[in-house]
Amino acid sequence: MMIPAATPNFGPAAEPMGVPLGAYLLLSAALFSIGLFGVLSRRNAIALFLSIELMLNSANLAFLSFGRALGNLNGQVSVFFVIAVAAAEAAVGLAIMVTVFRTKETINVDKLDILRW
Amino acid sequence: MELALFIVCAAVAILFALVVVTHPDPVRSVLALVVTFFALAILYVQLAAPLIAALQIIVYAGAILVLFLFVIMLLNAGPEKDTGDRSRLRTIISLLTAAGLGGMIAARAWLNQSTGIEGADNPSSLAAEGSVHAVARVLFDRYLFAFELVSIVLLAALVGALVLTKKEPA
Amino acid sequence: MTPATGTPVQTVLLLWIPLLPLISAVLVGLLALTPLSKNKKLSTWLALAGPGLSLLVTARVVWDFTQQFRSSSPEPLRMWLSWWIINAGELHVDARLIVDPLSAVMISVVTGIGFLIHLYSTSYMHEEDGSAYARYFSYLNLFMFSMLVLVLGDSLPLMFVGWEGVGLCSYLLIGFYYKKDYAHAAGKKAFVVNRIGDFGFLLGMFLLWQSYPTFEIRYLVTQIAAQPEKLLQLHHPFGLFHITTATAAALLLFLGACGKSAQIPLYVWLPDAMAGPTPVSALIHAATMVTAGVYMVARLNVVYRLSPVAMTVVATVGCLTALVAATIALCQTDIKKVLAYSTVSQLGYMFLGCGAGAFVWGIFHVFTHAFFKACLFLGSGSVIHAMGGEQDIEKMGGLRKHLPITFATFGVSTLAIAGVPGLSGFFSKDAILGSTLASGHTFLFGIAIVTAGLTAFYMFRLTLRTFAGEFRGTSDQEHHLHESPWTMTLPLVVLALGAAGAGWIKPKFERFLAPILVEIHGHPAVEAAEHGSAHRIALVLSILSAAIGIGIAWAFYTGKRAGENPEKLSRSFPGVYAALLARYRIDELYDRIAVTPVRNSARLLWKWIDTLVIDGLVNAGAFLVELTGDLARFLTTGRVRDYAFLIALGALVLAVWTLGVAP
Amino acid sequence: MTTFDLTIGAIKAAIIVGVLQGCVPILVWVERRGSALIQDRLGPNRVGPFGLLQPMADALKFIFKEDIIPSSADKFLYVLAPVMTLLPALTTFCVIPWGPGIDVTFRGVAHHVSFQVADVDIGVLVILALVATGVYGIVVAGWSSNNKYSMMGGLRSSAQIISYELAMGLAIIGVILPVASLRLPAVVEYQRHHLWFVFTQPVGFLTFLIAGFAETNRLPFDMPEADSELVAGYHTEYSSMKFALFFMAEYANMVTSSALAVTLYFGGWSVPFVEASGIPGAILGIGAFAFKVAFFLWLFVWVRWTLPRYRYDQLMRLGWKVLVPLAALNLLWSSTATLMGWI
Repeated sequence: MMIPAATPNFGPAAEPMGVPLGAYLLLSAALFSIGLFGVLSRRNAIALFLSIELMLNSANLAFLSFGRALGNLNGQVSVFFVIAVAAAEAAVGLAIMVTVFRTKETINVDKLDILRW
Repeated sequence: MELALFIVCAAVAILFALVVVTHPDPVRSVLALVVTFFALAILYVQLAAPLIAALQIIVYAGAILVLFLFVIMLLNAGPEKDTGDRSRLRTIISLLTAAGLGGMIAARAWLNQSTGIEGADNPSSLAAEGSVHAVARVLFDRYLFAFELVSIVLLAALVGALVLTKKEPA
Repeated sequence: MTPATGTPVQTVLLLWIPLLPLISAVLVGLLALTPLSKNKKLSTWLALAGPGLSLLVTARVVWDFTQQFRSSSPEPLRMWLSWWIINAGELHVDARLIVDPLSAVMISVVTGIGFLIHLYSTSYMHEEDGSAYARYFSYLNLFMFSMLVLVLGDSLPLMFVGWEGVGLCSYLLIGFYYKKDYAHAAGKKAFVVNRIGDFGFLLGMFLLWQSYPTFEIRYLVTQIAAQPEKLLQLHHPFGLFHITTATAAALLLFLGACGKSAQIPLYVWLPDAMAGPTPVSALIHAATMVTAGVYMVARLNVVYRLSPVAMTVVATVGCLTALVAATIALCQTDIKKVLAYSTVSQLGYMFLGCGAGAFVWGIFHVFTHAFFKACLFLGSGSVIHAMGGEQDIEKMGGLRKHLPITFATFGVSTLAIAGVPGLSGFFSKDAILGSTLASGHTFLFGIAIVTAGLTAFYMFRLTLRTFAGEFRGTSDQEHHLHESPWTMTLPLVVLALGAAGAGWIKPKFERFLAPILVEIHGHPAVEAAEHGSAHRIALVLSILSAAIGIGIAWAFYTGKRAGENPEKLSRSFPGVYAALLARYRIDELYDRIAVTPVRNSARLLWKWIDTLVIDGLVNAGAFLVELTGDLARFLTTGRVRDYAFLIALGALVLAVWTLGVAP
Repeated sequence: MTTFDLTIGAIKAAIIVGVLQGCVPILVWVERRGSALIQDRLGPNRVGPFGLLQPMADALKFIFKEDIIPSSADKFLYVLAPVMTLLPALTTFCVIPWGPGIDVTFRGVAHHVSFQVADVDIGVLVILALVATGVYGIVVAGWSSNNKYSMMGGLRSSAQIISYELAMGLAIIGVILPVASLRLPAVVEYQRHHLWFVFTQPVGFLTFLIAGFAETNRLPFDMPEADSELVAGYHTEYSSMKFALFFMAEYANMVTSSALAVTLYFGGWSVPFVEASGIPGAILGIGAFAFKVAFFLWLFVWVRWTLPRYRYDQLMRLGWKVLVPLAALNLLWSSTATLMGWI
């Protein structure tokens, strides 16, 4: 018997986007700057990392919206890679953080400034 | 309909993003980020990228952020205590920088969106086959080498994390 | 012509002629670095393998070539080493090896005599310790390689590579006993003087390329033959004088030739070059390398023929060199020095021949001279060997009894160089003299005749002082006297035979070389000289002068009162004698006018320009960097966030900029 | 989509929630009676026949208990945590097909009603995603109640779930490969025409099952609440309805993962060698589905009361050094087989 056609199909919508590309880009820009602000203003290393993740995601959003607008899949593939790399980055970064905490008893990045003149 | 969805998700995303960067308690930041990611995931679906949306949840929300929580608990790193050296000036400067850069990017976006759309080769080509198949085809065909490289990167990260956190055998 | 199309086996063999010596050079050279070189047998075999095989290959190639030459129209063998091409802009240099009559003669001489001298060296250098022994042979093989490249190269650059290569090897070998000051001083002198010549060579090369954009000699020849006018256009440098391109190029190239072939004014290095081991003097500074200049002039005879001025210059310089060197040779007492000056003088003859338009005879003289001069040097080597390193002929004498073979061969070669009829020297020298007269250089002819006499005289003086009369050395030297082993005498004999007989192939030789050296709108002199009256006159006069020279020498240096007459003579002309003894103080002159000023200016540059200006600048730069570092380090606060902030700032600037430039 | 579809969807969602909630008391009873059976004692038998009404009593007890919020707790998160736990447990079910579906004509328009809330192209991924987010509730509970036992529980569960997701995902890929679609109905459909995957990929099934136990924090993997080590793990501080929510979440999870196991490896609602369509087909399918799920639920109970608890390090070793390699092996087999067309 035929497999029933999927009712609320999450697949790609054939019709052109109802939301202008610019809107997506603006959102991505906003997220990016928020993340940047976090990176610049937070002292807690973990918060720093979170902000970076946020920035990465804004980039992903931009990728996807461009890909959608141009109607090809390169955007999605790039995002795929970004996510993979982000995972690696988080793993290593957190590992570093744990080791740092073991030695210096803090994750306040302003306290970790022995690498100066 | 689509627009409404977009507006809601965007609002949620931005709101919780702000929470992420401002809330002193890292745990809450993480949770807020989870919410942001969910909102973004919905937008991804809207952008005809269900696979990426799923990955977003599985990998980001499901693995990376859980890892963050894990570390936070491991280090028992409570709310950021006000250690005195927080300068309002610094906050303002970073705010300005961030806003400026964001504004630049936004301006660029507006300037470019027309040209961005022009390059559109038929968007329906995505709809032709289930997007997972389509992505897979591109991923394992054109980007195969990059794919393999990424696998190496992940392996390296794995080993690196192990080595870093391994306690010295006393 | 690629190897593929150049089907005949010789074409492929061609590559091996230079390659084999190179291989053994490398092998022996590596051996010299290892303790393995303790075992001299190994080095010996390796060292002899290269030249020996190369000799065989050469024999094969030349033989086939002459056959094919006799039968059909002469088509030179070319091998295109496709794996080595300079290709920059308009400049295309295919590295081709070529065997035409000219290079055929040269490679025969080089490999033949080269091999003999290798053989000779095996016993001559036997006292050296293993490593030095290996080193010596490595150099010698390297020299053969370079020389072969020089003569086989079909393009000027390739020729130049060989040219420089032989220069290097001669430097290395002159300075072989580098622990002795005079040795490495001589080496340096040779190198520097040669550089001056090379400079001329390069300029001439470029000048030619300017008017005919090719470095391939054969294209050059054909193109010049096709449109000589290009070379004949007048230049008017600095409004001083008029000169044709041909003349300029020819003279510049001749400067190079002067450097390599030790002509006035650049001959001074050759006598000093005797600091090297005697076989080296024989091979490099008598038989092969020094003839490279002559070869080059002959190779490019087309250019020279186009410029009578250059021809005259060449002839004159050659002639004067012959005379001066001969006169200096008169009263040298160092056996090798005498031979050295005689070499210079003989080279002068060759250039005289070329200058007179008889390139054939120039090359022919190269050919014959190679035999007897190599023989003479090797003989002197054998003598020195026997005398335990003694080189002063005043301490010798009467060696006839002890070294019969050496004496015989030495004598034959002396007769040959003195131009005694029937021996090789006679034919070539006579031919040169004849064509000189025929080409109308009467004055030069006169000088040449005189020089011939002088040559006969000093050569006999040398021979008689060395072999005749009573032994004048110390007694233990006399004890030590002995004939050399066969490895040394065999080459002597072979070369002596060559010195005796090589002259008889004269007509064949001419016909063989004709297509290259005569054919192209041949110099009238050559044909005329063939049976003109000029030759008869030359014949008579040269024999006469030779006889006179020999006679005087005989009168002076034989019998009871040997050596007294020269005393009288020298006392009666003290100034002349002093001048000759001091070699006209040429070296001192050069030292005064060239070396000292250069050294002083160099010191000036060093003390002021270098230490003050340049070092000052460098240090200033370093200081600046340090300063900026000192300032910039305050940016490295060690805080991640500050770095992040800087990055963001940079990104912001970039964003603004892009927005500005590309809206 | 039309209002009809909307209403149908709503109805289906309601059914799901209802059924899941309804299962909980039954499961509680089964668990307690089953444990009694296994431990050779009577178990609850006072309230109602065979103690059938015992769960009701429990529910009442939960409702009337005092609702304590520790003073030092992070109130907001403390309250949020139970919800965060229950939500994914319920939602996961909505991509699982529990029947063949029927054709109905409504106002002259023919509709196909599938017995599944949302047939998503990426069903399997959705499941993985929701399972992944399920951990937050526990972690947050552990963190917010500000108690070291709770926190240990949270820590453990986060690590445990991340680790076992890996094995689970790999095992599931093994199933996806031959089907060549991420839609669960497709998986079921495939198994209707081929052997069930439990037969073709026993190793994969085993891995999946064990990982499922770990994901639902059931014995022998109930590290987060190991009552003998951490008093009651992440829900030590919880009481009354909040605790009840955790309780329900656990059982809902059990149901969901049993359903998933059935769908992926036991042919879902399909009955071998029986072809029926329309209403009877639907009834048959749903019946079969329910039966299989029931079996798995019993398996859960059975295992819980039979096997002892693992030590934490053993758990990790099992996850990383045994299950992941096994799953990878299975993946290798499955891909080869698919390529060769053996399965």
